[in-house]
Amino acid sequence: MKKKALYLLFSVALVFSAGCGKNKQSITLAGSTAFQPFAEKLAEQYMTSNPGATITVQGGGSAVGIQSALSGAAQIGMADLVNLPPEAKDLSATVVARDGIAVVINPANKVNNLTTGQIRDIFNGKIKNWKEAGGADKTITVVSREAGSGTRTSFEEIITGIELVGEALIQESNGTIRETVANDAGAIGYLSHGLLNEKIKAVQIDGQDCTTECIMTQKYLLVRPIFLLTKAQPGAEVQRMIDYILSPEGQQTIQQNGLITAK
Amino acid sequence: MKLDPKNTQRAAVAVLGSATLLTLTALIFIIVFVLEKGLPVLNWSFLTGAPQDMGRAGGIFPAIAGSVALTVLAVLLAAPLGVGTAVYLTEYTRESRLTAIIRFGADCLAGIPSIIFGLFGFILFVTILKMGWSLLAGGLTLALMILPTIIRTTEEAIKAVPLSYREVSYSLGATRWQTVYKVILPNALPGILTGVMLGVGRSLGETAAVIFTAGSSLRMPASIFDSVRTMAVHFYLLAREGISAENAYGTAAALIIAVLSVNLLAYWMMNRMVAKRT
Amino acid sequence: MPVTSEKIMQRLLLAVAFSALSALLLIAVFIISQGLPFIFRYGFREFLFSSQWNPQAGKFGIFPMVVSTLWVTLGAMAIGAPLGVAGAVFLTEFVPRTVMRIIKPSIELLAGIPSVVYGFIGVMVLAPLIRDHLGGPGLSLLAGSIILGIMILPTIISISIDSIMAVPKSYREGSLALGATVWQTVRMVTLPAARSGIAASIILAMGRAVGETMAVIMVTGNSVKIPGSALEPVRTLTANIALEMGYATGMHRQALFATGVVLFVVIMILNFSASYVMRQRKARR
Amino acid sequence: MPDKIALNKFSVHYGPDPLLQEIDLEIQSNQILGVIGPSGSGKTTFLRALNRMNELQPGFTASGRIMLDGEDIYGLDYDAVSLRKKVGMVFAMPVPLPMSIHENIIYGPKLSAGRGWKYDEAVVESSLKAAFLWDEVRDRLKTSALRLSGGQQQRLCLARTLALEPEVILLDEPCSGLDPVSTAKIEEALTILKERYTVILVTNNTKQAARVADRTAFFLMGKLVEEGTTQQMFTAPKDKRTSDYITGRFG
Repeated sequence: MKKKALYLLFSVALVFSAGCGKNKQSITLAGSTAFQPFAEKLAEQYMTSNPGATITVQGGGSAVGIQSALSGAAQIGMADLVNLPPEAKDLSATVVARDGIAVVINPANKVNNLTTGQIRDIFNGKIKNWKEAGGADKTITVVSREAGSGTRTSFEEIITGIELVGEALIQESNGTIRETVANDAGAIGYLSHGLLNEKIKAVQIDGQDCTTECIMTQKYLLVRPIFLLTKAQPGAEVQRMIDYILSPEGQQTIQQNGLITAK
Repeated sequence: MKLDPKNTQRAAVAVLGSATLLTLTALIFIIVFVLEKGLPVLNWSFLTGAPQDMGRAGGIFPAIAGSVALTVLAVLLAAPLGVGTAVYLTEYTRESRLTAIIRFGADCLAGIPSIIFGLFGFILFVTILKMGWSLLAGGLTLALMILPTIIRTTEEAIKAVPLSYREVSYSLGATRWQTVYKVILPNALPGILTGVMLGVGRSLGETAAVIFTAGSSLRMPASIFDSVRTMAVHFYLLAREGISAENAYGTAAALIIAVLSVNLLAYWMMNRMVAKRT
Repeated sequence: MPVTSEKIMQRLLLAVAFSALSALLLIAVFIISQGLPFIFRYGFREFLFSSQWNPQAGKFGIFPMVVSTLWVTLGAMAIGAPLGVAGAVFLTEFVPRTVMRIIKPSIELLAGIPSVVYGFIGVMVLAPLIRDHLGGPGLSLLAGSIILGIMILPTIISISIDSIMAVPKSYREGSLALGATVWQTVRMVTLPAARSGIAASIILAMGRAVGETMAVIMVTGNSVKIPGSALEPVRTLTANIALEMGYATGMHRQALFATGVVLFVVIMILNFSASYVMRQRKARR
Repeated sequence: MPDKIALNKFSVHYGPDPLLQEIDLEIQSNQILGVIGPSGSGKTTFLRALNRMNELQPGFTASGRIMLDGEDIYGLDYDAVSLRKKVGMVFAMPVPLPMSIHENIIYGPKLSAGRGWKYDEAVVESSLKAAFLWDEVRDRLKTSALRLSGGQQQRLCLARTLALEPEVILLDEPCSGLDPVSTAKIEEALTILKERYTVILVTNNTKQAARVADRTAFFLMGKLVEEGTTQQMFTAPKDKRTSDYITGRFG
């Protein structure tokens, strides 16, 4: 009986003490799953050189990044949208990196080059078989991201005129697009170019390779920015973190791990 | 074949037996699949080491700590509430509109998708109550999720305690609560433990609600206000983001072994208790 | 002393008994307040019965998701419920108790395997099997039903075994003494007596099937389309919320909460019909 | 000598159905009252009314009065829990709680002992001795009570009731499932116990009432037909129904 009363007291105490227990020294980054791995890497390095700091990195997606930066749940929100939504107008946004989007197919597929028009037709469902795009006789499995995803929004805004075919498989992250395309010989998808590996093949778009050089020289079309969002007047600690990410050391980390630097 | 009772019995045994076999095969396959791929990765430094390079290398100790802390917290919060509700429904009140409503509420709660718990926990605990992504917010959310399971199983277990035990207890001058505490709960304990173990299982395995409320920070939690990443979330991120399939399987294997040990421990304790009484 | 502490205990338990209900109400109020205004603004029929889901173009029709959720859940129950109840009956009635005492905990252990592991195995093993042998992209309605059907087995088996074991031995002995076979006894005596527990296990399992999110996202392919066959990819209501919530703002976000409202209503309807069926049966007895 | 227990126009209903109708009866202390009657006559309801066990099941209502030492046990402020400590009960089927012999005996005393109070350990030995069980179990008090034989279990239940040190002991067909040897032991215990307690023994076995009861009451269809000394009841019953039942014409 006593034990039960204790439990209850304990849980009530937990709830009430919740508001005052937050550690003021720590910085939380939250949002874009595309940038999350890079943020974790950067946080790891930042904490090594600043032993006093505590950086926590959370995913959730770009909308969570915006919401939590607005509500204060995170000091820094991460978003990978081409155009920020109206809610974000009160936040100060900094571009810390850019990301190329690669259109990928299964390595077994002999197709190497697609035009913007072909990509549009494939994702619209007008081209349904690889033989219509210069490949073998095989049904195309279109793989796309969920509506609202930064990668998808950017992809559709740059390719223009896409109304995604109903049969398209929807996968919720770059990693899952890669796995799905790697497992299905007829699949086509798109993902952050930093996550390309040997299990999938990036096609040339209008004759341009998806490489860092082509992206830097702006020959490659599919590129989107990555924003860090803070309250209009970020604290000194927060500003130091952002400054670190923009510093040569931070930018080098970003580039080594597959993103393109901010400038 | 004639449909006499004997042949029907044979047919029933065959059908039921093969259904059971199919079930066990499917379930064993999953365990073997995970262990086969994960056991080679498992070693002491993997279990006790800190992750490096986002989990591509290093160990999973913070994820183990996160899973254990979150599950313990959720069960500590949910078990008293769940058992208390079941005791009230079975021992303290007659079947009435009220009990029907409470029971219906529990059933509905059981049906709420984890993603909705996640959204709810994110807005209420993380944002409005300003707990942030934390053990506490995750524990509270998970506690609500496993509450109905504990209520339902405890109720069934309490109903299975013979009426005569209650009568004897009352006739010896016990109050209602004394009867519950000394006779009913000890005898219903195996069933209650089943419910708690199902709850533990669900807490350990939950991903959607946990990411939204406890976050996915890879650091060791220092207090209940710190964000944690559970083994399930770690597995999900490693496997789905294609970070490291090897370490993902290692994490899943560790998780399965952890659940196995918790179960074995619970059964050992339970058997000791039952053996003492009979 | 005992009288007052007894009173306190009674009050305390009454308060505790409302915990589940108040949690439910809190969640309901919260989800509904976020989602219902959108449904009114967008139009109930347009939202529920249109097949156009294109958030970028401001089109929010969730009919395909409603249909898919029902199919996936039905499929999972068709696989999981018979297997689970059959397994429970077999393990309690036709197998020595000692064997059952070993198998039951092992099955309960499976409830602890994260749904993402089930999902992952679905992607790695089941989807390729379906793609190679039955056709389609593999990630499909069928894959979702099978994975969910397996996932709910531990819940059904474990709780059903408990309730079958709780049937007094004297019932069984009475029936066997009248010359019934074990199977007849199971069918005529044990199962009817254990019905409420078995039904509870199925309801809990159905709840889990409707509400499962991660495994479903991984294996069903998530296409917004009314499925023409079990081999086509589908998107459930839960998947719709979890997939897009991370990115949704404004109208889109409200539409996802509105999806939550629909999901909530679906679950309420399932629960109402389940408890109605159980009451009907009881009344007939 | 004042009556230990007095019933005054006492009735029990289950829903609309009468189970006991307007019973008037006085019970003296230090005697065994045998209660006989065919099944369904209200014997058990009568017995369970004396320690208010009926009310544990929903649907039972009682009217009239039962006085214990001059106090109405159905009075508004009379506490049922303390009543049950004064009026102990042994059931038809032996129901040892699933714990050790020792724990079964001290279950009742421990409940009333409360925090910081110790029950008297000596009660274990004295109550087991009074139930003629001590010699059989003295070496295995810590083993489970479920391992005892049926007869031993029933004597354990008697000892468990005695450990409460009640004033009245109610027995509901305590020997119905027992062998003659166990039955004899319990009957022997009862005749000794009546020196300290008021004993009410419901039995289906009229010969048992004849053997041990000082007075006997005959119930039929929820009514008390007749009550008197056992000798008078068995030799010269006033009511024809009593003699028909005793001589075995029905029942």
